Amino acid sequence: MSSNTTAEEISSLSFSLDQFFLIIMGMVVYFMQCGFAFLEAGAVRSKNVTNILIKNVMDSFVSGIAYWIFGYAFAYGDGGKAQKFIGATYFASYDMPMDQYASFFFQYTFAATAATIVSGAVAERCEFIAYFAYSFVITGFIYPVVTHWAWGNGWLVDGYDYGGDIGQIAYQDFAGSGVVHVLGGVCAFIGAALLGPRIGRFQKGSNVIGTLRGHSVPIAALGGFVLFFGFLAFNGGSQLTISSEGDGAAVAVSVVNTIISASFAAFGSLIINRLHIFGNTWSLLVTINGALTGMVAACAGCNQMHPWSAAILGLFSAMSYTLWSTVMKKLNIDDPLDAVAVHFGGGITGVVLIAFLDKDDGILFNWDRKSGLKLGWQFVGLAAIIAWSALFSLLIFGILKCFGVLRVSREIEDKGLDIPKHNEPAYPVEAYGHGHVEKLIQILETQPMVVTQG
Amino acid sequence: RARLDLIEHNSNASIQWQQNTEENADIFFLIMMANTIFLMQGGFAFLEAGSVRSKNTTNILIKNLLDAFISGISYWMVGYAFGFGDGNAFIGYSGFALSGVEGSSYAYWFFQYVFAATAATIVSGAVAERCDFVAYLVYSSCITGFIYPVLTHWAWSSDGWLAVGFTDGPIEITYSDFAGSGIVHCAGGVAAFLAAAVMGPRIGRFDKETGNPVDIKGHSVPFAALGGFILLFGFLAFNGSSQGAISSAGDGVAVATAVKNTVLGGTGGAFLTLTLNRLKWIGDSTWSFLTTLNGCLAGMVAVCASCNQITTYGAFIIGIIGGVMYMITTWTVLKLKVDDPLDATAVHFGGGVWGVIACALFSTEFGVLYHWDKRSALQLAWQLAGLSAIITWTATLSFIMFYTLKKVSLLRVSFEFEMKGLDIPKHGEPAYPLESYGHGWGETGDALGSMVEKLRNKSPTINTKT
Amino acid sequence: RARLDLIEHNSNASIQWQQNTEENADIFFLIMMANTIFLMQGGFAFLEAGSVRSKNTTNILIKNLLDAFISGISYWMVGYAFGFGDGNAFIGYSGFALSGVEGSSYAYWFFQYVFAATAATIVSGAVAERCDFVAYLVYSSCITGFIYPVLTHWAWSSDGWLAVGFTDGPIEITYSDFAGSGIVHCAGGVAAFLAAAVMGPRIGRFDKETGNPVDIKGHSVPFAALGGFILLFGFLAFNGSSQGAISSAGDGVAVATAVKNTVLGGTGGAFLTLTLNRLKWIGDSTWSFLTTLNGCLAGMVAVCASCNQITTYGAFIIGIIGGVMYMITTWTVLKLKVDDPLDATAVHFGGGVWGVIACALFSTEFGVLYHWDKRSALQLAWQLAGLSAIITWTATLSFIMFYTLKKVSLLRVSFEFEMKGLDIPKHGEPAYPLESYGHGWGETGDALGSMVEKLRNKSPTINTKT
Repeated sequence: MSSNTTAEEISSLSFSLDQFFLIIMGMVVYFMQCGFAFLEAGAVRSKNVTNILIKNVMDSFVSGIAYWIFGYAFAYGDGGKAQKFIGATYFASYDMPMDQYASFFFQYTFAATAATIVSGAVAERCEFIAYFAYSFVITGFIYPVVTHWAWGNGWLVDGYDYGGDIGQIAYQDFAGSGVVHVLGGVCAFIGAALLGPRIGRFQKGSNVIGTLRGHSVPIAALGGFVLFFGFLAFNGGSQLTISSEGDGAAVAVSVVNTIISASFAAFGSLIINRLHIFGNTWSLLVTINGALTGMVAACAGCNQMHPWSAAILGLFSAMSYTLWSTVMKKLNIDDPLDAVAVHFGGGITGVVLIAFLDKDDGILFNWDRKSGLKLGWQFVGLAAIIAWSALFSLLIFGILKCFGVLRVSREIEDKGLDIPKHNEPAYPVEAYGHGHVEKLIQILETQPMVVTQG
Repeated sequence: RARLDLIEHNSNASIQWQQNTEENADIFFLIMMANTIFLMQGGFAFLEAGSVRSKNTTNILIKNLLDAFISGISYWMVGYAFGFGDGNAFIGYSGFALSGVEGSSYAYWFFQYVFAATAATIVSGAVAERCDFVAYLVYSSCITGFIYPVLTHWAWSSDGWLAVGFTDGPIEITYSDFAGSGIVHCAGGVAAFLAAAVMGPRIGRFDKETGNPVDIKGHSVPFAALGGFILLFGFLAFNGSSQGAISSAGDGVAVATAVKNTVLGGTGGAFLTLTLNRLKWIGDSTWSFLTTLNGCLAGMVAVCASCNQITTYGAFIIGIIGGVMYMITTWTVLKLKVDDPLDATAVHFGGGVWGVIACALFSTEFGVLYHWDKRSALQLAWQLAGLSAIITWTATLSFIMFYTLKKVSLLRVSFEFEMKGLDIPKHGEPAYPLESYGHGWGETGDALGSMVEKLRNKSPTINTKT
Repeated sequence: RARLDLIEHNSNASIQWQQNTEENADIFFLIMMANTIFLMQGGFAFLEAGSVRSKNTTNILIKNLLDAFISGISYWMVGYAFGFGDGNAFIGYSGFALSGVEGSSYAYWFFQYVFAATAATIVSGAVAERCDFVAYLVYSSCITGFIYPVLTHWAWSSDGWLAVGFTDGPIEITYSDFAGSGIVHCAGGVAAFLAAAVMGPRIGRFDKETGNPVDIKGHSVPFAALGGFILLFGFLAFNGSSQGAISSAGDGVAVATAVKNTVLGGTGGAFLTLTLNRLKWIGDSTWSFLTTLNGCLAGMVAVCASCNQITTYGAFIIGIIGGVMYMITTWTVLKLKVDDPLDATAVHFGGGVWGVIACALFSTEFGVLYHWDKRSALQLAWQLAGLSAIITWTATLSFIMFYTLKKVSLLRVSFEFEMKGLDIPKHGEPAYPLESYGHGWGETGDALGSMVEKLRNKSPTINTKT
């Protein structure tokens, strides 16, 4: 009798711990919205700051509605006959058992992240209505279906049973290098390509690329720091439970690998950018993007790697970032935030390299048919995700373009979006200045200080 | 026999272990959540800093920084004792300066302390740009040391009169306010409104002749947005943690429900205000960022009271109406010619009042909309009673406090300081010292640098002095 | 019989489950807390970015960003092995590059890693605006890879000589430094002081003729404040998490005590410095924001060492004296003509030294103020011994390091770079590119815009176009 009650209490405590884990991790992931917002706000010109900020605020709320009404149902509902492909219960959380709310919240924060990746690539020229449309479709449909494939009960997570020694082989993507980041990166790519570059970014008939600097490096850096904070929860939280045996260790391994991969990616990109052909400077923004790429790449298998594998992964993702960043420029596609290079570049690196670096059955550790098939499945998953998200984002951005609501008018783009669209200039000139005599003016009044060496 | 003994021993050890673990898990939960709520001080600081003019930025930042620490002293010394010490139905009176409070309650103290700090910090937005620093020190200690703790005693301690409620036959009615729509936000909003009303509007806020409001813009939207993002992050913890524990059966579900409903409440508020403000007859036909942010906060404030016991669509609807309440309150405050630079009254009072009422309507347990019976009617009545008690108590005490401060001329800074800005005379720290800007590398479009150079050399007629 | 078997089976399963849960809960606790501490990198970054001139903002930001990642490499490769690998009383030497370290220790690695990153990042404030980037890369890897790990081995690993201590009859004395007042902050402060001293003051910091210090203001108080708020958030985790576990009996209470005392330590420090700075003879008679923030941090640093074993008022007093130590150290550093732009030495060295001593005075377990006996006297002596060992070790190694860097001319940037700013030549990223400001909509009070327009029309020599 007492033993039974203990067992009950035990399972209730386990359950509570799991819920606690999901909620606190989900909250930190939710805070990544802030990180993306500031990374992007710092990287645009001051005339479009309010515009990018409101987009990022609305991301979490557009996905709040879309993911609540449709998304979670498609991703984690019961699909019946179509189970391999899509789920179809729990629309608007109807009939959803109470014990799934924590999971709903956690998955929702991931969906919001996938949507917010795009807003960087379309910054400074995207129409506000278009933004609502694509954001709703991504979090309500495109992303949930892919999560159903890879994390729900879909065909990618089921894989195929090869029998014998090999057994089940399936697509592996722990925290979503492919599901979240490649998908977001592809949508960002299509969005940026259909929108066309910002005015002044590419000169016709010459290879000159205009640098349209962001207005504030510190604000971008703020976003970077917040993102790193969130990313550790993003990857660690993907374990989803904390109460079963080995959960703690898995979470810890994921976090450690994330940080090591990011360290090497940050250094890799710092050094690459110091080379003469790239920039010859110690660039902060490139380093931040590099570190993010490393974290994106770690998503896929950070729970299944040795730390030194994470180091290798980091170096490869630094190269991948540089490569994709260059490719985007060559293609004359204007991605103000390098969102494609970070998320697409990092994502595919992660998805592919995990087939080599997995400590149990990676190609480097286990050179056999099984690891080969695993690599095959990674490619299958990657191709499916790319094809799916490319198709639907092409559709949605294409429709928006046809109706002429994709891009703002030339005048508004030239003069800035903040005032006509939002009536809130980011830094209203009238709100600056004060009435006290300040030192600069004193210095100007008297003889300016002459400083000499020595 | 020996085997049986061993099993019994194990079983006892296991029960002991379970108690330990539960206590530890609860404390861990409280500390982690409270720490996130503590960050909300930073959120309020930046929301307010971005919404004032650059000449008063340091002033508003130091106020928000000190909020955390003034409450540290006053809530430690007296607040916690008034709020959660043993006492009568009206007030507690034991555990001053945490004496006699056990180690296992420290986590709870910390958790309640961050709530108190939040209640106090709401006011600083409404009095921004003109409040004297001494007045600020006084009101901040009073609110966290006395006004707010007494309210928490009424509603959240086991012997408070609102929490005890009354019984009518088999029906037991207690005031229900999960995360403090009434206690924290409505009280904070009332204090903010009275402070702003007693203090009077900022110079130039209302046109002297026509009386129409003149927009005074804040100096940095990104800072306000930063504050907003931090507040959203903190609000999830604020509402989720109000369960107060994680180890008992059902705690996890309650926390998850609260967090999910908070998100949807915020969503409702945000969309409603975004859309209303876009309409020509109500807003200024733009997609206003700050209005949306405030609407979203108002929605989250409104679900505070009931977020553990409503359905998902209920939260969404409460959020939407919270947004409406925000719009109405803003409009009313303006009509009353009260100047509230941050719209703190509209967000916290408007959202809070509606939240307390909404709890009696939407609660799946006893809501009027689900159970149309005597129980739900009495609950609604008791919620309204609680609401009026909170408003009366806070309004009376804050009015006395602010009016006294005004009479002894400590409430408002001098005309000159207000015109020229508070940062330099009061704090000696201009937010953006001009001398620290610029660099020597001759940049594309470095107009300012070359202009200064030119002005200095060529045209002595332009006087850059004040 | 069968029933007994079943019960025994259940009981074993339950014990198994308990062990799992304990391990998982501890790891969850460490990871969550360490992640919050990780955000302190952002806090330091913005505190420093706001306190330098705009021409060096990118430079200081990248330094703080890389701190996290340099430590990631060096602490992974060697630091953790030196600190917590098996070895002798002086240094550990196993587990390089985490080889042979089990999965269950990874959380502990991550936790120690964020501490190491914090220790390294303290220095970057003191050398701001003039340190060469290569020098920075070198000192940062040395500190996180060797200097700091050895200290942690002494004090925090089970076989370090400070942690083992000595026995005198029945009395066992070990060095007590809960969250690292000595190990992290005092060591970081010493390294910062030496770096600043060897590097020399910034150009124009001390008047050439009179030698009086000239104030060089940071470019943005809000950014410094942002950093401060993040640091406060992180500090609660920093001190709370030093318990290192949450699953054993008493862990929860210890964590809660630590957090509560940290709040009150910060409160004490903040108030003391706020008040002192307002006095005419000591400060500059203003309510200075940055001084208050630094005082508050100094108070939190001071309670690090003992926050799990002091009373609430003890924490408050330690915080107050921490504030005094901060004021004294700032004054001393200035008198020594050492230029520490962020007051890193005053905050971390001043607060840290006092914290290590305060632990021996205020601890309820063995403090001199509570137990006036041989045990407490020996404890005080051992704390002082630990302190001098930490200072000597750090001072010697950092002096050698910085002096060598100076001799090979890698320590400081050139005169021209320092005058004109580091952002453009070193990083190619001015913090606020002028060309990216402004919009085309003609705004109320857009004085700058109209002036530029005017000048452009009148004097065709100024070319503001790209």
